[in-house]
This record gives sequence, structure tokens and C-alpha cells, in this order.
Amino acid sequence: MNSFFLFVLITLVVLMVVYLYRVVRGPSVFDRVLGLNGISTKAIVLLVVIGTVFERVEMFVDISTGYALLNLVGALAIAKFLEERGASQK
Amino acid sequence: MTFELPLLIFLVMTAAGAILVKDLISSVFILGTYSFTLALVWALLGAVDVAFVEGVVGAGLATVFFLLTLFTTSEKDTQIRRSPMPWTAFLALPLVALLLLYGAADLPAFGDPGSPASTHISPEYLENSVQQTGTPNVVTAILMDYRSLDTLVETIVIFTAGIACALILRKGDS
Amino acid sequence: MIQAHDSIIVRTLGRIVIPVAQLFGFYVLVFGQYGPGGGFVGGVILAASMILAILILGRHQPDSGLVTKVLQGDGLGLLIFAGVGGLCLIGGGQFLNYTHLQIPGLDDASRHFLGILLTQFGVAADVAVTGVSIAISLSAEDETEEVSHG
Amino acid sequence: MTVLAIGLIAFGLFFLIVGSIGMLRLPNVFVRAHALSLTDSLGAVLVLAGLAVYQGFSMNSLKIMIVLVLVYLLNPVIAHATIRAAYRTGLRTSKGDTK
Repeated sequence: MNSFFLFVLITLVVLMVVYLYRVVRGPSVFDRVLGLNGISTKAIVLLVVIGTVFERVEMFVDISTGYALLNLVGALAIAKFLEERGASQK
Repeated sequence: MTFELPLLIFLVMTAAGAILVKDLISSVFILGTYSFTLALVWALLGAVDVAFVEGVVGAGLATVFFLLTLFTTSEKDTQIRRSPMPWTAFLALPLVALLLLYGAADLPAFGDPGSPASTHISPEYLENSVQQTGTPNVVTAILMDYRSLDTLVETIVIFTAGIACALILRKGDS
Repeated sequence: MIQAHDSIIVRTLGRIVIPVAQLFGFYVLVFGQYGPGGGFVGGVILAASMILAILILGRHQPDSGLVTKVLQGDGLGLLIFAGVGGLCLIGGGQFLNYTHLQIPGLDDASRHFLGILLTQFGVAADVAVTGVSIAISLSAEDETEEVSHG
Repeated sequence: MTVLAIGLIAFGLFFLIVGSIGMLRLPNVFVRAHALSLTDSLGAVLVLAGLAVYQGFSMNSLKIMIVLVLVYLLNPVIAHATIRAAYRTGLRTSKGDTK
């Protein structure tokens, strides 16, 4: 079972690298935002998986709930910022 | 543990990306990713409280503050103009890296029970904190009870930062 | 001034998520003695929930009236923290030595537990108010226009 | 129970991998948002459900369920807000569409 979770962990990190490529290369700013959100989703799942491996889920679940809520604040701030900047350019 | 290696490589990749990217907005995004990854590394090392603070402050609140700062700038302010790297850096940086690696060879191993940090006072905290304070989380007990004066001064620092921001940035006579 | 977000989906989600975020902040704050978290993280999550209210519902709307009230509490958290220390002084001990909190019927460990809880509330209040205050300062309120009008 | 958990996690991992391939290969922002909001949400939710099943019925699985509901609510809304901003700033898929 533990080796299966290790496989899940390494797969998730490899998927994060794919999203990082989109964040660094992305032709428009919105590609970068989407990539950032994809990475944070992976990070939320990854924390719960790490907690399961360590058998201390009750701690790591709190961290991942905090991540999920704070991620919303950051993403909405980014969206509003880009919307207002684009509107002021025209 | 074999899993640390891909995460650390990912951490270095995000740090390099935040420096090399062309405009400030993308740099802010990649810094958010960097904080996420650093928090994952802390969680993997077992430092749960540090991971929580890093994730919540670094990835959440700092990104919002950076963006609110960028709100008030114009488009051409957020482009980074970078001068070419001086040739002395190519000589000096590998030397510094070698020096740091040489110094790191003398550090105690990870989790070594005989290292100076884990023999001086931390055994006493670990043994007595539950009886003395009734708090199972040792980190909270140390921060808020044994070292509470330090925490008080940190709180004063945060308060001062808020006051300074309000004094400098708020307009009007309010 | 930050306008309200004009998407009905985002505003509906905000009405659901903001109370959840505040509840979670209090949970992290109170249970910081048993799990990860504590005053600092709880305060940051409370501040984030109020910044979320500013971003989604708008700054001067009646829905985000809590933010205006919170801004009056600058320095309250520091007062709570230092006040607990002062109570220890009054009880005849050292500053912030919770053994000397003079509450009858409690043993030493419970006094320390209570002192840690109260100081955590102080830290959380300070961090939350400061976070909202910095966000409001950075968002460049156009109070100058109101001044020039009146 | 463990077999069900492994099945759910593997199924979710499949969706996450498909979402990543979509993020890499799809042609423009508006199409890539599908990879993020639909596929990625489902994958993450399936993996979290598998982990909750693996824990058995306890306080821990309840907490994992809270994270699951939050991810399932927040992820599509974030994609919606981002794509809405992209559309408002005048980004279009083809040149004929541009105002």
C-alpha cells in the first residue's frame, strides 16, 4: 500500500512540472493563472496523500483546507486585477 | 526518503523561473507556486506548523498584497529591464557555492539526536511541556508560553507594519 | 476603491464561502493547542476572509460592513496580549508567567493553558486587523476625491 | 474497502493525467480552461474520495470530505472568473471574432 502511495506522490509531482511549464511558457497571462490553479489543486491533493502516508491525516487535512480557501482569495484577486487592467487599456 | 528529490528539483525550478521571467505579474504567480512547493517540503519534513504558515502567508496573503500593489502601477512599470550579467559573477558564484558545500559537510545529519540543537534545551521542552502547560502541541507551548516575550515583540512588529502602511499609503485627512 | 465583483456566480459563492472561511479561522485559532495552527495562522485566515469580502462584495457595501468595524480595532490584539502579561504582574509574578494568573480553582497547568489561549486570541486579533488594514491601504482608496468635493 | 480506495485513486489519477495532457496540448486559453475546470476537478475529487474511503468512517474522512466539497466548489468558479476576465479584456479565439 505504501509503495502505491509513493507512486501517487511522484505522479502528482510530475504532473505539477507539466503545469509549471504552462506557467513559465504560457503565451498569455491567463495561461499562467490557469497553470497556477492547476498546481494548487495538485498541492491540496498531495498534502492529503502525504498525511495518509505519515498516518497523521488530521493535521495535514487542516493545512489543505487552509490552502483551498487562501487559493480562492489569490485567484479572485488575480482575476479582478487582470480584468480592470484590461478594461483600462482600451 | 526517495520522494524528497523530485520536490526539491521542482522547488529550484520555480525559484529560477521567478527570477528569469520577463514581467512582474508572472513573477508573482511563480512565487506563489514556490511557496506552495516550499510548504510541501516542510510538510514532508514533519514541520506541520511551519508548513501551515508558509502555505497560508506565502501562497495566499503575500500574493494578494503583491497584486494590490501592482493594481496601482501602470503597464510599463511592471516590465523588468535586466542588464547583462557581469563576467565577475561567473567567477565568484561557483567559488561561493564550493565554499558553502564545504561548510555544509560539517553540519550534523538530519534528525541526529546528538547534534547541539537537540541536546541543549529541547529535550526538556519535549519532556515537560504537557505536564507544565497542558498543551499537546509543543510548538504552540514554546511560542506562547516559554518564549512568549519574543512573540509579544513579534506582534508589536506586525502592528508597527500596519501602522506604517496606513501612515504612508492612505490619502486624505482621515 | 474596489468595486464589487459583477459575476453572479462569484458573488453567490462568496456568500457561501466567507462564513465557512471565518469558521475555519476560529477553528484553527481555538484548536491550535492540539493540532497545527494557532494565533498567527488563524488571524491570517480571518484577514483573508475579510479581504475576500472586500474583493467580492465591494468595499463600501452594507454586506461588508464588518470590515469597517474591524478597522476600528487597531491595536486591540496587542492590548489583549500585553494585558494578560499585566494580569500576571498584578498576581505577583513575572511578566507573562501564567502561573500567577490569579484565578481560583485552577491548577498550574490549567492556568498555563488559559494563558496560552488568551494570548493566541490577542495575536489573532492583531494579525487579522493588520492584514485588513494593509489591504485597504494598498488598494489606494480615493478619499482625496471625497475631500476635494466636500 | 482497500480495493475500492485504490480503484477510486487510480481512476482519479487517470483524470488528472488527462487534464495535464490537455493543458499541454490544447490550442488556446478558452479550450485549456476545460482541462482545468472539468477534468482536474473530477480527478482531484475522485482521489480525495478514495483517500476518505481508505480512512474508513471517522473524523478524518469527514474532514477529507470538507476539503473535497471545497475543491469541487472553488475550482470551477476560479476558472470561470479567470476566463471571464480573459473574455472581458478582448482576448478571442480567432481573428474574425475580435471586436
